[in-house]
Amino acid sequence: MANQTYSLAEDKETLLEMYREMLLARRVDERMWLLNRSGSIPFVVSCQGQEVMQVAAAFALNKEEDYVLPYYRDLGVIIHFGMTTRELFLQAYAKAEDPNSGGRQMPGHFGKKKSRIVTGSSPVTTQVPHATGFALAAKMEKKPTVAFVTLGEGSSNQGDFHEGLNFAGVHKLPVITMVENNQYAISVPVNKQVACDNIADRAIGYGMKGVKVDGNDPIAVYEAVKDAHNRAVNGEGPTLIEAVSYRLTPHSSDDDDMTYRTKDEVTSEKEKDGLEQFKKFLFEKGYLTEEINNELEATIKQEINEATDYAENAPYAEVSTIADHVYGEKGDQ
Amino acid sequence: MANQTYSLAEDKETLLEMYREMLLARRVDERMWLLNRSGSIPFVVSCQGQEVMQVAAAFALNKEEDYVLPYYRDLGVIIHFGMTTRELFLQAYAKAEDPNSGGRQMPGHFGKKKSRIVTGSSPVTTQVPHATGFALAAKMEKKPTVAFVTLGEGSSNQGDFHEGLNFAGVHKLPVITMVENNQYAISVPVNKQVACDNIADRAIGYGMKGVKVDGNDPIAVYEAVKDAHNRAVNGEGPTLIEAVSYRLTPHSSDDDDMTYRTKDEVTSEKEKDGLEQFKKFLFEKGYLTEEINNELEATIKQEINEATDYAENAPYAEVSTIADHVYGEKGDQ
Amino acid sequence: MAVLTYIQAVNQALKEEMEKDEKVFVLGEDVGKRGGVFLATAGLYEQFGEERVMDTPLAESAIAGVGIGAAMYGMRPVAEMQFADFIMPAVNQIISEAARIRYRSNNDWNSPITIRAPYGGGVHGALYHSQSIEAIFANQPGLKVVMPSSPYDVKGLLKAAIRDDDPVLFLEHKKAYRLLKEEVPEEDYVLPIGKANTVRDGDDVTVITYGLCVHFAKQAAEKLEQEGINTEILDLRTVYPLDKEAIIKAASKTGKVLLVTEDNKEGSIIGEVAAIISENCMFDLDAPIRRLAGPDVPAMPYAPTLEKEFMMNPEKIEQAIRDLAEF
Amino acid sequence: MAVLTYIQAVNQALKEEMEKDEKVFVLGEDVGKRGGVFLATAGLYEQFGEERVMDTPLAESAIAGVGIGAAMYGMRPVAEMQFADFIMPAVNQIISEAARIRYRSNNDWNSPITIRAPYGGGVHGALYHSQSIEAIFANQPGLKVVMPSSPYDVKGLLKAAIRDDDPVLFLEHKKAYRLLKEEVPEEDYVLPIGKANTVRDGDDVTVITYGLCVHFAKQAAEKLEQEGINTEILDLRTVYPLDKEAIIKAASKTGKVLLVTEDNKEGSIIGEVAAIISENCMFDLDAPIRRLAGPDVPAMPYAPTLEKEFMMNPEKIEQAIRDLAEF
Ligand SMILES: Cc1ncc(C[n+]2csc(CCOP(=O)(O)OP(=O)(O)O)c2C)c(N)n1
Ligand SMILES: Cc1ncc(C[n+]2csc(CCOP(=O)(O)OP(=O)(O)O)c2C)c(N)n1
Ligand SMILES: [Mg+2]
Ligand SMILES: [Mg+2]
Repeated sequence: MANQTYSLAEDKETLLEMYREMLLARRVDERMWLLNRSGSIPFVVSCQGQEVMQVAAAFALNKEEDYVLPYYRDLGVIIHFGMTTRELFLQAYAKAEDPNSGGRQMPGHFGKKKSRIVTGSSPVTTQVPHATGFALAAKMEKKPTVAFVTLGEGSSNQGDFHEGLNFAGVHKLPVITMVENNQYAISVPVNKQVACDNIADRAIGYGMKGVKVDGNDPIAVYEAVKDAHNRAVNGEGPTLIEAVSYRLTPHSSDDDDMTYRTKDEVTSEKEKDGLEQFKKFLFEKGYLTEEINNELEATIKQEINEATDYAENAPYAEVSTIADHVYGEKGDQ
Repeated sequence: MANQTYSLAEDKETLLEMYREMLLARRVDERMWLLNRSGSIPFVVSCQGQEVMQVAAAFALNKEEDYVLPYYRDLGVIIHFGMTTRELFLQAYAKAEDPNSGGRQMPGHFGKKKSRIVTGSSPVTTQVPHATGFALAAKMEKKPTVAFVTLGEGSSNQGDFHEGLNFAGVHKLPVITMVENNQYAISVPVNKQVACDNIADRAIGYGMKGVKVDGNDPIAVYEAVKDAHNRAVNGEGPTLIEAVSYRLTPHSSDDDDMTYRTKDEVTSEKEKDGLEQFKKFLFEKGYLTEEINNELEATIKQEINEATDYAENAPYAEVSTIADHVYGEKGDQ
Repeated sequence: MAVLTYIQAVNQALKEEMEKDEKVFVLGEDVGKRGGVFLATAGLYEQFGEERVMDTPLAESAIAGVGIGAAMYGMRPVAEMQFADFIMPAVNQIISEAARIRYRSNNDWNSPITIRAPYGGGVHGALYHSQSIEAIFANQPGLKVVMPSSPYDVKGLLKAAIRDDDPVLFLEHKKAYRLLKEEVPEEDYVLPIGKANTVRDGDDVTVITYGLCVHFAKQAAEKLEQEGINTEILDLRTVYPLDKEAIIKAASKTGKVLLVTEDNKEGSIIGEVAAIISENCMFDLDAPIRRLAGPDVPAMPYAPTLEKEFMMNPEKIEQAIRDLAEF
Repeated sequence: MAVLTYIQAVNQALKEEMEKDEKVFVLGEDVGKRGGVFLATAGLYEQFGEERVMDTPLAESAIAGVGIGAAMYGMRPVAEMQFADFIMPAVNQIISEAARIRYRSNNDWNSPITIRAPYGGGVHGALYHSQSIEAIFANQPGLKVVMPSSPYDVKGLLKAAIRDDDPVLFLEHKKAYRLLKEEVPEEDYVLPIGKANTVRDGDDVTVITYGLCVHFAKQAAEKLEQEGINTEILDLRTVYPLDKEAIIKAASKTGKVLLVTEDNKEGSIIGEVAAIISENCMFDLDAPIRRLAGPDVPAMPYAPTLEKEFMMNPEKIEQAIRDLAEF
């Protein structure tokens, strides 16, 4: 853990809340794999290995003013912004009550206006220009709003990354783009996705600040995002942040990662798991004890059990609703 | 003129041939404006202000092995690669004999397989991934071929620029991308197109070498391209070159640049005209004399007169050919 | 009432909507000082300033994508594609995003963006400045595609598009910009998106078309009237989703249907119009449905001879109507 | 003859063409070690090496655009779009470039690229892993769009596509990948692009369809045979440009036409099929043309109930044929 002067390292309450959200994300994700393997849900795409950067980044944002445009792994981001455990299982089970899409989209396609989470799709990187658009609108409306958008390192090769960041740079817009570099794009390692040493090196081409951080270090991530947030609200423009960790699971429940990487590689990376490191750090600091941790685990487990039961028993959308909301009607926004 | 150790500065023959091609490009372009203003041709898009970088770059390439993927202003590039003056007027007049498109495309949409000039379209920047494809194919075929592609600075904001250069970087392909920075994209000045100080700064994001040169300095441009060419054929991968000059004409014959820039700005930029500078340099060097120059101008004028007459009197494509070559037929390639 | 050209009607609709609602703003290439390459936004930069009349970097996917983001936030962006031909890099943002945002979020989010683009030929634009692109988009639920045929319609439909809570692709025929003039009311009015418009009554032959071809069809119909052939003309106005009722009614009325488009024939939107008719009122027809369209070549060539051969015109339509009348 | 699944036929065609012609190479996302997310390229990386089975960066416009460049050079690239839904960023390269290169250069250049993409639903893929995308492209002269309905057709048509001197968009139904199996000859053969195929003879009702729906139509036809209803089935095979002759012949034969697609109804390619029939053999029809298609919603939802409601199936087709037979 990089040694820090900033008080967050001393802020027990915040650190413990961060840990709780990371742990919740991890446990929710693990449960979904169980449900998938037991045949209850057809698909899961994971946050495992990225919870630390996601939650730490979200903590540096303003839940009342900012908008987040997450990608499919961002359980940590959306949990912090207000997606409930129950809602997460409702979307996993594709039930009518799911606030993300009413069961219309696959799991991992988040969106909930009430929580300032912008609806996302499957084609990667389309959210990057959207984030620029939110930032542009906020600037026009003179709001202290920042748009926070995430994507994977492979997705940073899409044209929309280039076009969206360039637009934000030219107009000095309050956008924070965080590339979650987990070192794989499905089977393709980062060195076959990009030839640059750092994704953050792309920032200079857009006239914006680029920062690379250890994604397993919550304090480093928090401070990088906080700094970017300050500059954004002060009209100093956008920032590109690259947070590096490792994808601990296969790409999704449809993937077999042993066809392109070794068990040894994965095991040795597991040892660097940011969540475990953070837990150790909290123990060392004396902020976390076995007792608190067990209690935390127990509460989370119960929360997940209840959410699973609720979602499992919730109804699907009526077949008669299939044609609803193609276009707006009187009374919609 | 940056003082140079490289012998090109002493290579009278080559320098004079370069000058001839630059002058030819300029005079052809000027004639097209006359023809447009007198109503003989509906459209012209200009090379004026960019002939120096275009011809100098083309001289650093290998006409027998390389492919060029020019954009609409590249008269200098294609003249060097073998587009004749007659062919240039045939395309301006959209006559059947035009090798670029048989009169199907607007002027400035170059292509001639025999001269290794790859067909181009109007949507900007699509040629960048094509160049990467030519380089990939050449590498697979173990040919010493380099793909040379050009575009404007505004066009460097298209997604295809990002995707094409990244692909070339990852696979270390023999591509040279030269951004002809003439400081305007129609009415939009470069500072509203990009927030970076140099387009060349984008190279690092693709793990390739980036070079910025004075586009009015033929020796500097020649050496930058030559160096990139050497590295390309030695398997050292792609290069991004930014060559800076100024667009001396309106964007095209349909544009009125006085709606967005001042006469003073244009006049003061005209004084830096690379062609004039190069001419002065050649006079100083004693390579060029009034006599040689007048003779050159006279020959070019006659060549242009003949080409204009020929093209003007040449037939349009038969109406019956409109549906030809939508798809290939037996006997085509 | 003042006489406005088609492009002046575009300009006036934008001006009035921007005055009326400060959430409306324009973004695109050269829309600022330059006023747009066709002057659609002339004077707006001076009146509303740089922030609401925004020159963007040269990147269509960003023009659409940034607009979609601003629209989701609550703004009313009007994005300009300099030429319809250059909308291609933005297809992913328009189809995958704008058209699906409301449906995929189960009505939680929406994206009220208007995307304007000049389409069509007859202006020496060659392959890439002449294309009809509606067929690419006229199969995407969630999107609306509007193609006005006159200055009056432009003003009323563009205002409706900007106020629409869903994404609208607004395609303006660039040859119509200066060719078409008519009286346009000063006052504010909107025309309904999704409804076709009968622009001429007749009982011999029904012509169903849209955009500039409506003008050509009218010219043809006037000439034929002297021969005693009375032509009904239905202007689709919105080419997606189509006004099925109006199409069925117009086709049934005369029993002889001519469908006209400037687009290539195969796969054009008039194929869908023919399908609707053949499903719903085939037995009311006295002649096979006739389609008049451009040849199936990529787009119109630059050479004037070839361009003329490709383009729709009143003579081609007149002949086709006569043939049908005599059937 | 070995029994192959639809995906095995794809794999075998690729393998044989790569063995036969070293200018053929594959590029796309995860096509290398991973063998493609559907295993279309399984074993090819091991057999032909990294250079000819190339994992590209995650960028579809580059996959298409680099492929087009290589094709212009003289190679025979086979580009894979991981899902048809993700072809959208490549639309500019496919439509503005691949489809126009031969025409715009007056036959000086051509671009023999094959672009493979898995389309279609019924696999819990939801809005963005289930779409039918053919309508977006089936209006672009210069491009060919092929949609095989069986393992036998896959092998013969994919080989033909790779050898074709023009760009071919090759759309494979991802639900068919493992669902459809049949005997496929070991030896080399090609099937003609641009020609439809009569897969069943009958004289009561004609079904015209393509892709996976051909399989559903066959199942429906077999059941109906027991009721004494004989169904003619025409498999379009190539949906652009269409085989007009075959369509006219098949429609005229029975006089009762059912057009089937999994795509949304309005703007789908069966609209063009209906238009061809209504122009050319309307008076041979004994019943209105009937179209059976998906609902006009952006794409199929994830919830199994809604997905089932959207998807085409044999029961829907059976009912529609019966209705027509009884008309
Ligand atoms: C435009 C597009 N192309 C392809 C895909 C299929 N796909 C889904 S995730 C993925 C890999 C993404 O890798 P990365 O950006 O590194 O994110 P990660 O999954 O590693 O977090 C691919 C190719 C897609 N969703 N969108
Ligand atoms: C994709 C696309 N969008 C818009 C246009 C219209 N257009 C033609 S040239 C041009 C400006 C290009 O500027 P730049 O790249 O700097 O090249 P320059 O003309 O200055 O040499 C524009 C916007 C186009 N041709 N293609
Ligand atoms: Mg990744
Ligand atoms: Mg420029």
